[in-house]
Amino acid sequence: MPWEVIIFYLIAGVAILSAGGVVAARNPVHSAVLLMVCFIQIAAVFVMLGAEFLAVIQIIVYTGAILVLLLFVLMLVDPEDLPEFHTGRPVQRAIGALLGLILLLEVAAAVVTRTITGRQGSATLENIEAVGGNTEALGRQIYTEHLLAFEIVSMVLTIGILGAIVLAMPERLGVSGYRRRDTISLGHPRGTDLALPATAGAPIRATAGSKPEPAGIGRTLVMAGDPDEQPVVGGGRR
Amino acid sequence: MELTVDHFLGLSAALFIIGLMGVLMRRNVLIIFLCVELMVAAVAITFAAFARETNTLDGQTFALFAIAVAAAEAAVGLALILALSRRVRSVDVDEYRTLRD
Amino acid sequence: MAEYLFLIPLLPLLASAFNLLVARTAFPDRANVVATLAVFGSFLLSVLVFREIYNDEHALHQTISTWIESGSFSTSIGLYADQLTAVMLLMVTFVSTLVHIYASGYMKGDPSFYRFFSWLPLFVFAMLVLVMADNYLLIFFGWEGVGLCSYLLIGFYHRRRSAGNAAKKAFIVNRIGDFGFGLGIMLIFTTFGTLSFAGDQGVFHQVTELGVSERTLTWIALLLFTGAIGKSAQFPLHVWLPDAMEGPTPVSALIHAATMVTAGIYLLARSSPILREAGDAMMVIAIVGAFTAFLGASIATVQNDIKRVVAYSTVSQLGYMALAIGVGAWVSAIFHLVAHAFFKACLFLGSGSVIHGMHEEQNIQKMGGLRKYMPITFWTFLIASLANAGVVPLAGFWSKDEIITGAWASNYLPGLGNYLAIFALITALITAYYMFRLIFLTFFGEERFDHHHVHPHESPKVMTLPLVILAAFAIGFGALGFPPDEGRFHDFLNPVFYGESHHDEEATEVAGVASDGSAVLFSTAAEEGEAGHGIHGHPTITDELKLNMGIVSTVVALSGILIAFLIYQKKRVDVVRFASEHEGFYNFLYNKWYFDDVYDRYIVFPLRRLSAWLWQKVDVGGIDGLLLWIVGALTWISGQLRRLQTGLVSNYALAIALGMVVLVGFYFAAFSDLFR
Amino acid sequence: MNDQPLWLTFIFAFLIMNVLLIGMAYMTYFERKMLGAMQDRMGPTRTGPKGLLQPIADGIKLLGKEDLIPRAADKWVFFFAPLIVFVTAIVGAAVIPFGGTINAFGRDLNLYITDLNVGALFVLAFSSIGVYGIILGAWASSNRYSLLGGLRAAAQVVSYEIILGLSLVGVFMLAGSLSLRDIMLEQQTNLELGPLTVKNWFILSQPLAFILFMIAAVAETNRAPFDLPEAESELVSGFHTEYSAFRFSFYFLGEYISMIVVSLFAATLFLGGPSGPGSSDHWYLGILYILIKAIVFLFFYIWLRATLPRFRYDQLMGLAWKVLLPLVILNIVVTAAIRLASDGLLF
Repeated sequence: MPWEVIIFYLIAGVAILSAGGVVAARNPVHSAVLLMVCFIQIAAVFVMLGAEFLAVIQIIVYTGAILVLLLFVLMLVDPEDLPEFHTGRPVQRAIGALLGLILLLEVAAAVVTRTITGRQGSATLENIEAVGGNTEALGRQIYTEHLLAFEIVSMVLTIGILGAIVLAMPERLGVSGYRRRDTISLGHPRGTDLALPATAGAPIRATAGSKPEPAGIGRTLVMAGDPDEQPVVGGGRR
Repeated sequence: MELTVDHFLGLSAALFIIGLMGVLMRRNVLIIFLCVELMVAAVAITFAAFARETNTLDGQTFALFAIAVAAAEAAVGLALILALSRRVRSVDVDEYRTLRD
Repeated sequence: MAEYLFLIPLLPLLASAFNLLVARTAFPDRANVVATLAVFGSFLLSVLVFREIYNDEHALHQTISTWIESGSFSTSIGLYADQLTAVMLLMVTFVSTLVHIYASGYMKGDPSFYRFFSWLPLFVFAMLVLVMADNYLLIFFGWEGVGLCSYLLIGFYHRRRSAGNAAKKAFIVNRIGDFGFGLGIMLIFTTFGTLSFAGDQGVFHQVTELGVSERTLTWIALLLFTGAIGKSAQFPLHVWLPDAMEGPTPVSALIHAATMVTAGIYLLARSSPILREAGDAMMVIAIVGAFTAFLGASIATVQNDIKRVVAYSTVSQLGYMALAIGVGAWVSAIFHLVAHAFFKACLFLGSGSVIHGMHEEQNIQKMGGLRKYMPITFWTFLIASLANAGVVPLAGFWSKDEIITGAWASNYLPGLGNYLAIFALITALITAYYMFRLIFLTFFGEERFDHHHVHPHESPKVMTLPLVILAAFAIGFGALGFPPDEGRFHDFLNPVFYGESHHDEEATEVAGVASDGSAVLFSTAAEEGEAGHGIHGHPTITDELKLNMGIVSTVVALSGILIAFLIYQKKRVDVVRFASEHEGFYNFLYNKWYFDDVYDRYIVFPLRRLSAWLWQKVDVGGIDGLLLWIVGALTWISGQLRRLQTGLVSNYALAIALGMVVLVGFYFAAFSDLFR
Repeated sequence: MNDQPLWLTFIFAFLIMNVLLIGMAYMTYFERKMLGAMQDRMGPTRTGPKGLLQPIADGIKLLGKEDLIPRAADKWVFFFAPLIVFVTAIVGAAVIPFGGTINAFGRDLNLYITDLNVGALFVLAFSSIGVYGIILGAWASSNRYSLLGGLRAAAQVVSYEIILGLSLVGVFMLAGSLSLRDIMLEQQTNLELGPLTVKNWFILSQPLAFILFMIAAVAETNRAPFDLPEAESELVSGFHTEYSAFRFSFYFLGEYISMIVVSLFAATLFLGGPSGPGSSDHWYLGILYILIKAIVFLFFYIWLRATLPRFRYDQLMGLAWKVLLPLVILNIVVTAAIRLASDGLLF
């Protein structure tokens, strides 16, 4: 077995395992980390396919931007609201798994039985090397044949940015005199009185020292009064 | 045994279907989002694989555009999730039922 | 000149558009100037056209553009002017100019002055298109155009309910005729593959050269005659014309006496090559025409509305024209048409002048002795009446006499021609009688109007001038037709109908009638002598017959006048008592032979019942019910489908995935080799 | 291009890594000495002559301390987060060229580990992965201050990475390549400036890009005045509050190594890398030059730290999005226009 096949199987194995982990992990942050691993493997696959530029872009965009943003959002939302993997909807999950399996079979059959038709292009490795590498060749391709698509993608990105800003803006921020509270600081939503759990209605005016830690709960941060009555932050166990 | 395109297609299919199952089986909207991204990336592998097989760069171009569009989608999607979780105070997709009827 | 033909209809159209768009706000009280000038311009151009045709005997033809092109069907907008067109052009534009001048005075002060002078040139435009068209579709365009303008102008006083009803009646009755005309056009197209009648590929050329089955031609002729029945107010569609008198009097003069109603006669004359081959259709036309003439005249004897009398007279005279067409006296028909245009326009304008002078009074029973109040009106009216009655040597005599002679000489069936001629003579008697009944009641005798409220006066010069001119033509026009059948008018028009030129044997390719074919027909007909004429050729008429007929008809006309004189001037008969003694007969005539009642009862009423039934049962019950049922079903189905929308994103995702699986599976089943 | 045997590359990579580690160690010494000088004090003096052994003592101390893990921490993530920072920082050095191919010991030797045709982006890619170390470590600590530090790091890095990447676009356009070696070689050509003939260093043609790059690089490495993720006065110690002993040292290493790598990167991109008087004849002079240039940048880092107060958070983000981003796009547009004009494609 040649080296590259072994390497491919290594990469593919890690990718599939980490992808499975993404689905199976209970903690969304673990999912995100595993997805990062998976994406790096995919980047490696791109390198094996001779698409170095794609690989780097995959890392910069997916891993460096999208996933970071996702982690960011993940840390902004209430970790206690994260639903359990094993709760509810058994029928839905069974059907999902079944559909996945059927589709896997179908696609496997497609891959096995497929034949490629159509003309071979001219972008062989030698030709690509001649114009100065993958990046250069891809650039020529994009800025000549696919220029319109490229411009459209740029429009899509611009609109996406605007949409994201509008959507993520606190609803009352546009109103003059509105004090900004739900932002990233000590006053982020986990820390404001808006985010108090319903059970915490009674004022817990206790200090860290006077409140005994319940058994089985890790380091609990209990601060005096508002806005820090939320005991667990970050990756702590519940 | 040689490294053929079928290997890459198989990997792509596997990742895609794992992502699909994640979308179908998980309830956390963030994980669903992650799985969607995984599916997009898996499709990008297919594009790149076919690009190599047919000696064209169109597949890579498509993959590039797919990544770009996925970035836009991620921005909007995450903003949506943020707005939703701010309103519903949950990331459970089953809680987002305002689309019903 | 051919390249300027388009200007003739264009000028009135521009005037109409100008009045509608500009004059309406800029100078609504001076709209008549633009319209009159434009129509007068058309008249001058028509004179030029006439002169050129008179000198050259060549038809003028101008193709402006392609109108419709669809498959093998192709129609152009083309203008065509031969001798017949030239005569019509002159007549139409001349009378129109006079009516415009007259209306400038008559309509003065009307709040919708500009509107009147927008529709009137528009009518002239449509009429000119009608007479100048080089194909049947364009004729139809003009045909509908004059119909529309007629509708607009009859209903000019649209606040008056009767005017609106009259307009609708005219429009709807005309539509029946137009339907036949439309069918005729279609039949022409399917038969000949073209609608253009002029030129080497034209309809007439095909008729004379190639020969088409007589049966088809008969149908075409009858369908075209259906159109003429509607437009020219022949029995049984004559009912609209008297009602059309609701419009302003100049409109009646122009549209419902001189021009539009003659469009049907023009159409028949224009289609003479078809009609000549159409056999029995000609007979039908002749009979219908004779009957219409008698019908109109009989009703006119008892009417009391001055305009109505004239209107029924018009119906009657149109019947004469149709009779002339039917017996193959083409030139006589056109001759009578033009002569009639002059004296009937004069009559209408004169009655308008009377009405104007009598403060909108139209009932002749409330007039009398007007002679001394409005002398010009009286004299012109008298002259026109004499012409209408057919008294020597006025225009009406010559034209009518020719028609009667032609009818006598025709022989479709043994003796029918003679019967038709006698019938026409009786009608002439009645005509003379009712015309002079009108004269005596209006201008002679005691003054029956209310002197306190009505002060009869002569109309202004702008109104009397056209009267004088028209009266002059009513006197002098007959000279063109002397001697009968061989006058200058006949010389000029004969090439159109008989393909024979008195000036030049070469110049006979007019109106699509090839010289040789018709010439042969004509010559054979001529060689056959007195017996061998008929529908296929110009009836051969001896001078002796002409003289006899002239004497007879003169005697008849004078007798009619005498009867009227005895009854209404000398009071030898008590008309009131006579009417009450013959009440049934009187009412029969007074109520116009009960045509309107019969139509109301047996056509309009059942149609209304049917419409109501369709509305209540079919539309509300059937169609709406079906729709409501569909709506209900859809609502129910939607209600069921609504349950699919759980609002759970996962379910939607599941559906998408299911669709994906099914699609891929379908691909395998349908397109791949996996299962083969 | 790269025809030398793999083991030689391994040896070279090993050398580079050790140089980086030692350089990092003495970077701390350098920093403390400089800070001391600027603040009119001595800095480390006790350990070894002039305190030269101080970094080694520190290292031994850190390795010897107790490895504390909070009970509430997410252990696996807590373990791996510092490694991510360290590894990604070091990997960036793989594409930095220290010179061309030389002939020594009877062989052709490449003075770079690898020459990727996307080398510059490779550095950016790995620096963007580096932020995971911070954000995950912060999250795994289960500490509010750490989490806030992590969030700040995430936002800051994502924002400034855009500036960093875009500021290089002008350089890419001028060099016509993403390969760092090509960029280096491009800067060894001569540039005619009237009577003056200078090396075509991109700092001359891209001054604005250079300034922007420096600002973004400081933010990217979380150094003062952009060190909000670890702002002592607000967040105790930010994302590594809960870290101690050798796990903390990985963060420490990572930060300083990334500083060194970024400095080398900047020297390569803007200051001609190893180019300098006589460097085309003597390869060791080239290495010397690039190290000197990097040290200049490192001094600049320390200088900034000693001089400037920390930004407020909204100022930091505002600077990135409202000032730097328009400037960097302007730079791209102007560069592209000039490039097109010089090719005669504009107007």
